[in-house]
Amino acid sequence: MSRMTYAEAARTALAEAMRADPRVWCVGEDLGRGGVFGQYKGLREEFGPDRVSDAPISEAGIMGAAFGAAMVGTRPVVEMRFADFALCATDELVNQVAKARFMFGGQSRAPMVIRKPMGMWRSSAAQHSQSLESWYAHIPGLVVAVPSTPQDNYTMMHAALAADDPVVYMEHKNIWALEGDVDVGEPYDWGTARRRHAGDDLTLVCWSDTANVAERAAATLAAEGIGADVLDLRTLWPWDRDGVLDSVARTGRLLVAHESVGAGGFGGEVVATVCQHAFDALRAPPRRLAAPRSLIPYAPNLEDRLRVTEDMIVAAAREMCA
Amino acid sequence: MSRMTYAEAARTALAEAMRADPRVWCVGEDLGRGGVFGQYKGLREEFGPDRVSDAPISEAGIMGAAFGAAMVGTRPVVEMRFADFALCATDELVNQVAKARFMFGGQSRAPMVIRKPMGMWRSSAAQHSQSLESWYAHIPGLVVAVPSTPQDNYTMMHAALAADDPVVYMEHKNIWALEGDVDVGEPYDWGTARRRHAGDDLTLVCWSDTANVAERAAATLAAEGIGADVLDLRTLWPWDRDGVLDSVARTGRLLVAHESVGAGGFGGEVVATVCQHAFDALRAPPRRLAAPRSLIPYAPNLEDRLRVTEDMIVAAAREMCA
Amino acid sequence: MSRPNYDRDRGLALLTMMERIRAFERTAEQAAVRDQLVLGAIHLSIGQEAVAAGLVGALRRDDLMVSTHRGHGHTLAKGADPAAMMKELLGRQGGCCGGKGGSMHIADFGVGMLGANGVVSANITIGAGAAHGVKLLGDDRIVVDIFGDGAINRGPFLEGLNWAAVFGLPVLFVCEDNEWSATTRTADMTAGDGAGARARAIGLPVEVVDGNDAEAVADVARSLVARVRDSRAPAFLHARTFRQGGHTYFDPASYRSADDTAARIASDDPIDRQRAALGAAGVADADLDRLRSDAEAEMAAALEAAKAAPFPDADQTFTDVQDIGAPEAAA
Amino acid sequence: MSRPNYDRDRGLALLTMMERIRAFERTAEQAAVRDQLVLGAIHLSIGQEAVAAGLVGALRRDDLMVSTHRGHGHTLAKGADPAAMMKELLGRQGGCCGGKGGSMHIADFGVGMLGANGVVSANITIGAGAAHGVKLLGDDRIVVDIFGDGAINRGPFLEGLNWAAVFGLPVLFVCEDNEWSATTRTADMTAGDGAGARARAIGLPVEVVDGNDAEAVADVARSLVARVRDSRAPAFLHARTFRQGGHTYFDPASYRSADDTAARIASDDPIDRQRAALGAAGVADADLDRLRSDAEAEMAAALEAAKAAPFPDADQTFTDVQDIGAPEAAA
Ligand SMILES: Cc1ncc(C[n+]2csc(CCOP(=O)(O)OP(=O)(O)O)c2C)c(N)n1
Ligand SMILES: Cc1ncc(C[n+]2csc(CCOP(=O)(O)OP(=O)(O)O)c2C)c(N)n1
Ligand SMILES: [Mg+2]
Ligand SMILES: [Mg+2]
Repeated sequence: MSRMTYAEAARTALAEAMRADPRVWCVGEDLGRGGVFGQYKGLREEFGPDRVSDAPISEAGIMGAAFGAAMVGTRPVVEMRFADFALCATDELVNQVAKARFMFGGQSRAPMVIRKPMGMWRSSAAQHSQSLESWYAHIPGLVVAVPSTPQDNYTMMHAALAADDPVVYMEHKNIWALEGDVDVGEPYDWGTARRRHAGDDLTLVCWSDTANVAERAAATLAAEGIGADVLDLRTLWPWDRDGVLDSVARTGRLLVAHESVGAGGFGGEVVATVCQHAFDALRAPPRRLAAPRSLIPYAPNLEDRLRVTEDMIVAAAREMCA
Repeated sequence: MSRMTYAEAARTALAEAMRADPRVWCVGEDLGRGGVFGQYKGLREEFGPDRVSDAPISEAGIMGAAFGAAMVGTRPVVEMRFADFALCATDELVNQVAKARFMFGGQSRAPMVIRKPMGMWRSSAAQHSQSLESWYAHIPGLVVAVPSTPQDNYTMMHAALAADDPVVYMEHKNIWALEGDVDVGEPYDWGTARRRHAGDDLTLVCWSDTANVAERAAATLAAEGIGADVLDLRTLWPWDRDGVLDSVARTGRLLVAHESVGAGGFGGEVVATVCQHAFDALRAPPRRLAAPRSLIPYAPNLEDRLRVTEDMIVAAAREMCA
Repeated sequence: MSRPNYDRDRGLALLTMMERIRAFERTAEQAAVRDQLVLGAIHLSIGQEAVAAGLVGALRRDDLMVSTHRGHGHTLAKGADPAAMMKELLGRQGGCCGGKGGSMHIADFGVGMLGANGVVSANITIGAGAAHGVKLLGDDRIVVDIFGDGAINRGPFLEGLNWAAVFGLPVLFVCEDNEWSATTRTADMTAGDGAGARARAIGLPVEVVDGNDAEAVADVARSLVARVRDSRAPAFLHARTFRQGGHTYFDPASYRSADDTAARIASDDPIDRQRAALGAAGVADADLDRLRSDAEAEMAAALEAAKAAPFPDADQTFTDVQDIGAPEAAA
Repeated sequence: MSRPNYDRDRGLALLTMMERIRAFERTAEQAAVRDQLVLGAIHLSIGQEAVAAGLVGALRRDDLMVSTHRGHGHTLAKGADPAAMMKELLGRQGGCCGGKGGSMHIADFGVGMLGANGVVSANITIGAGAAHGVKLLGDDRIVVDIFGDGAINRGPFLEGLNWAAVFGLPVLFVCEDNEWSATTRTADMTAGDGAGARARAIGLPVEVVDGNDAEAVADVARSLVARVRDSRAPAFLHARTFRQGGHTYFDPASYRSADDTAARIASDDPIDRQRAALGAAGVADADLDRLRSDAEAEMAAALEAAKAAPFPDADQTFTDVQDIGAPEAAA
């Protein structure tokens, strides 16, 4: 068990994988300096410039080139810097990386870890704050990881690096410095949620940094006698359908909370799936808490209007259990 | 009342709007020759090359340039040829067009009609068949139109051209030649569904070409005594929440059908919204029919495995009403 | 037309390959138009065969290639089996992509052909990346990265060339310039001095070649391939050719003068030119004719094999999507 | 440094604008570092002021501009009110974007400044498009489209320049080359002869200028702006300058030699150079100093005004999203 930040956890896993497998390499802007959030600090020194490669400001080039390099048998880690900039490489990710194996009839693979730091980060405004994880969950061929703790950022980074599929790996920018204990031996199965808090009154589904908010809300609720079963999905594809259905079968109530826009967001998938498959178990209408369908403003008080807070979760849970 | 194809209907509306407003112009590859599906046939001859402009193969350039031209007061119609290629202009659409008005504090507008022909079209395979309407519904700042009939392609094209917002306008490639009556005076309000078939037993929500499939299914169901209330949403944002909720309040059953991938698709939004807001009205678990989360293959028999068919809708409706 | 020290064997090999490409495409066109068996669009490279033949003759079998929607010729030249390709066009079992890709996604990784692409220009960065992979793996293969004249107006052209030059990658970029971008004359939508000038500005060495002269393409390819292999740095070839037919097999090309096209074909068909070169070098007409009839017979057989092949097992819709979280058939 | 027929008034105007830009940014930096009032990242153009000042002096007020994340100087030079800009940086009511955009999205459509951009290179096509709009509207404005040296490696550089040249659009592209792309030396990631060579290959006329010489920038801008306005065709300016500070205000730039930076600043600061030019032309030091203190006072007042301004009304989160289907506050 060691104590690490969220950023260190992923960096540690990456360094371990790079030591073990010479095919793993990283590419992105400013990686030589350790990456814009320090996620690659020290790796250039250990692995050299070929394996921790700077890149031109050229997101389409980065994604396309990494894909080509993946098809010939290397295992690239692609750094997109901010999830927002990854939109400059959408054709490459969605039309090429995600589709190649299928459309070439299984001749090729694209084992890539595509890092897209996501989420609101104080006053970064509309082009540096987006959470588009729901988009990638909708794209066949992609795995979508949204870790929320140092432990998961360690374990899941290892799993992503070991995977032969392209993994869209979205770390939340707000928690790079979050510290936690990391058990390097903890097993991991894709598509399993982590129970962040156990309870029998309501199932609270969440992911990414919202899982941290939800865990705090669950503590408050517990003090009031409301037991929240907090399931941090950790991945949106595959996602822990069975885990969620089991929990709802027990609690009879479903609340989904996520930072990204509610309309057309993956929360709808969770609610719809539960309603389709555990309809009779539901004792109250399910609810979602998510961002309104607006853009992310700069001024802090405006930005706050888009956040899903602990208070909002507590209030919704109270109402549902009333 | 005149008889038109789906393609002619939009072309007629566009020509009328161009006659009435000199600020409207069109830009895209091969428009001078009438567009790849003939949607612009004859317009070059009438309006000249500046207003029906060819473009380099340069989707990012087309979208970015049209956006700049919109900000100074013109009203571009942007042709993306296949919705798939629009992914080459994702930054331009999502980070620029959709956000400009908000992030510049209301100083600018982007009145643009962004045409993205969508959908499966026999054996066009993974890169020429996608339906990503759900993505755009998730992006604040965008209006999303998915017309399914000549009437709607006429009326909604006019509405889109009159709008001061960017409208992602997705015509279905499979129905360019679909004929129908068009009443040029038919009124239209954004965010209202069209009732394609009336019934009291089940609400069937659909859009784009699936609405045509659903209407046929409803006729079959009616013959068996099952009344399907078929609501063709026509737009995903805004969408006719109230219309759907009213219908479900009456029928107690909800089936959503769409061609695009089910996982993370807008069908989830519809089901989730209904379950949240009309929970007590539901007499059966809601259901979705949509594509499995796989890629679109070339071989016809493989492709067919992804389609939502009339039979599937009929069978699901029967089960739900049993 | 006759050259000093003319290499007859190479000349015959070039003609053979060109005849095979043309026969493949004429056969595919028949399968599409006459037999209605090709359901998706196909883009024929008739008139452009010298580029594929000349280029690929200079490559090793383990060298790599990426190509475009108009990639039948490249793929065949790289060594793919025409029957497997024809099955792919018909969407059948045994197609080189299992019937899942079709013409626009034709690929045969076994011969180093890493895929055609349905998105114009997208393969440019992908090919650079394949070369990046080769560099990291440390072997001496090279990549040939082929695209059309229309592709030079999209961003990946800039990003891919810059990438290859910055990282010193063994990739030969080839702009196969057939003058047309679908139904638009590329020159009308392209500013400046075109592909070569742009590549030069990004620091690449550039050669321009008459792409309808198979021997000339073979010569320049040999030298550029050697240069790329030795220098481990990119180079650029601008091959000028002409698309004899429409953009797709169902495009009548009514936007250009049929007379002009006919005149171009009559005077500058790469196969006619190569036959003339071989004739001048003393090869008998009958031998040349036999090359053609052999090619036609080979491709007719490929089509028969394709027709006889069954459609893929329908569950293939759900295979090779992904390992983790693979889809299930619809509920 | 003294020039024949030296235009003292223009020289003073250039210095005044440079002093104002620098004072604005130093004040903004203080507001960020000392007062912790600027919550988002700000990118300072200290050392690059001559480009903004020289360029914009050649424009009409109704001409248009698009810029980058490092756009304070351009915006101020175009005529924006520094108090409204400072309010924007502090996210306050009365900010030029109502506090919704912040530094990276600063814009003032009233003075033709159509926006900074948080996405590198994205403004290149947008500026070309604004010029396309101007062409369609038929008036005689021009657009100046400014971007950094790092931006020339993204696709929109190619697509935007080709667009402008193909359609004959009145846009002056300006590459403000400060040698750095965030923490990476741009030269290490850029192949070939750089911005100008690439632009030339796309058919644009290109000028290169010492971007730390305000007079030289003003001269070349005058001629290029006239050329663009008259010819209704694009042109390209490569302005060489130097980013004196870090990439953002919190970047210590430890990846480069502090000594080298100090030496560059000492020998090649555009404001020092302009002061020297004016001194050589006979302007008294006291007059020059007063320009500086006036600028500092102006910007201190702007900061005070910004501090005094309230935050926006919280419902602004839901305004100016869209007319059709506008969002409501969270349920
Ligand atoms: C990004 C993108 N835009 C548009 C298209 C549609 N399209 C297919 S081929 C083609 C013309 C391509 O011209 P060129 O690159 O010269 O290749 P050629 O067809 O002449 O071989 C176009 C516009 C596409 N496939 N991808
Ligand atoms: C598409 C994109 N990629 C990366 C970034 C992150 N980023 C912001 S500024 C910058 C450096 C830009 O360099 P340059 O264009 O030279 O402008 P400068 O900062 O030097 O003014 C980078 C990489 C971004 N904003 N957008
Ligand atoms: Mg071409
Ligand atoms: Mg720079």
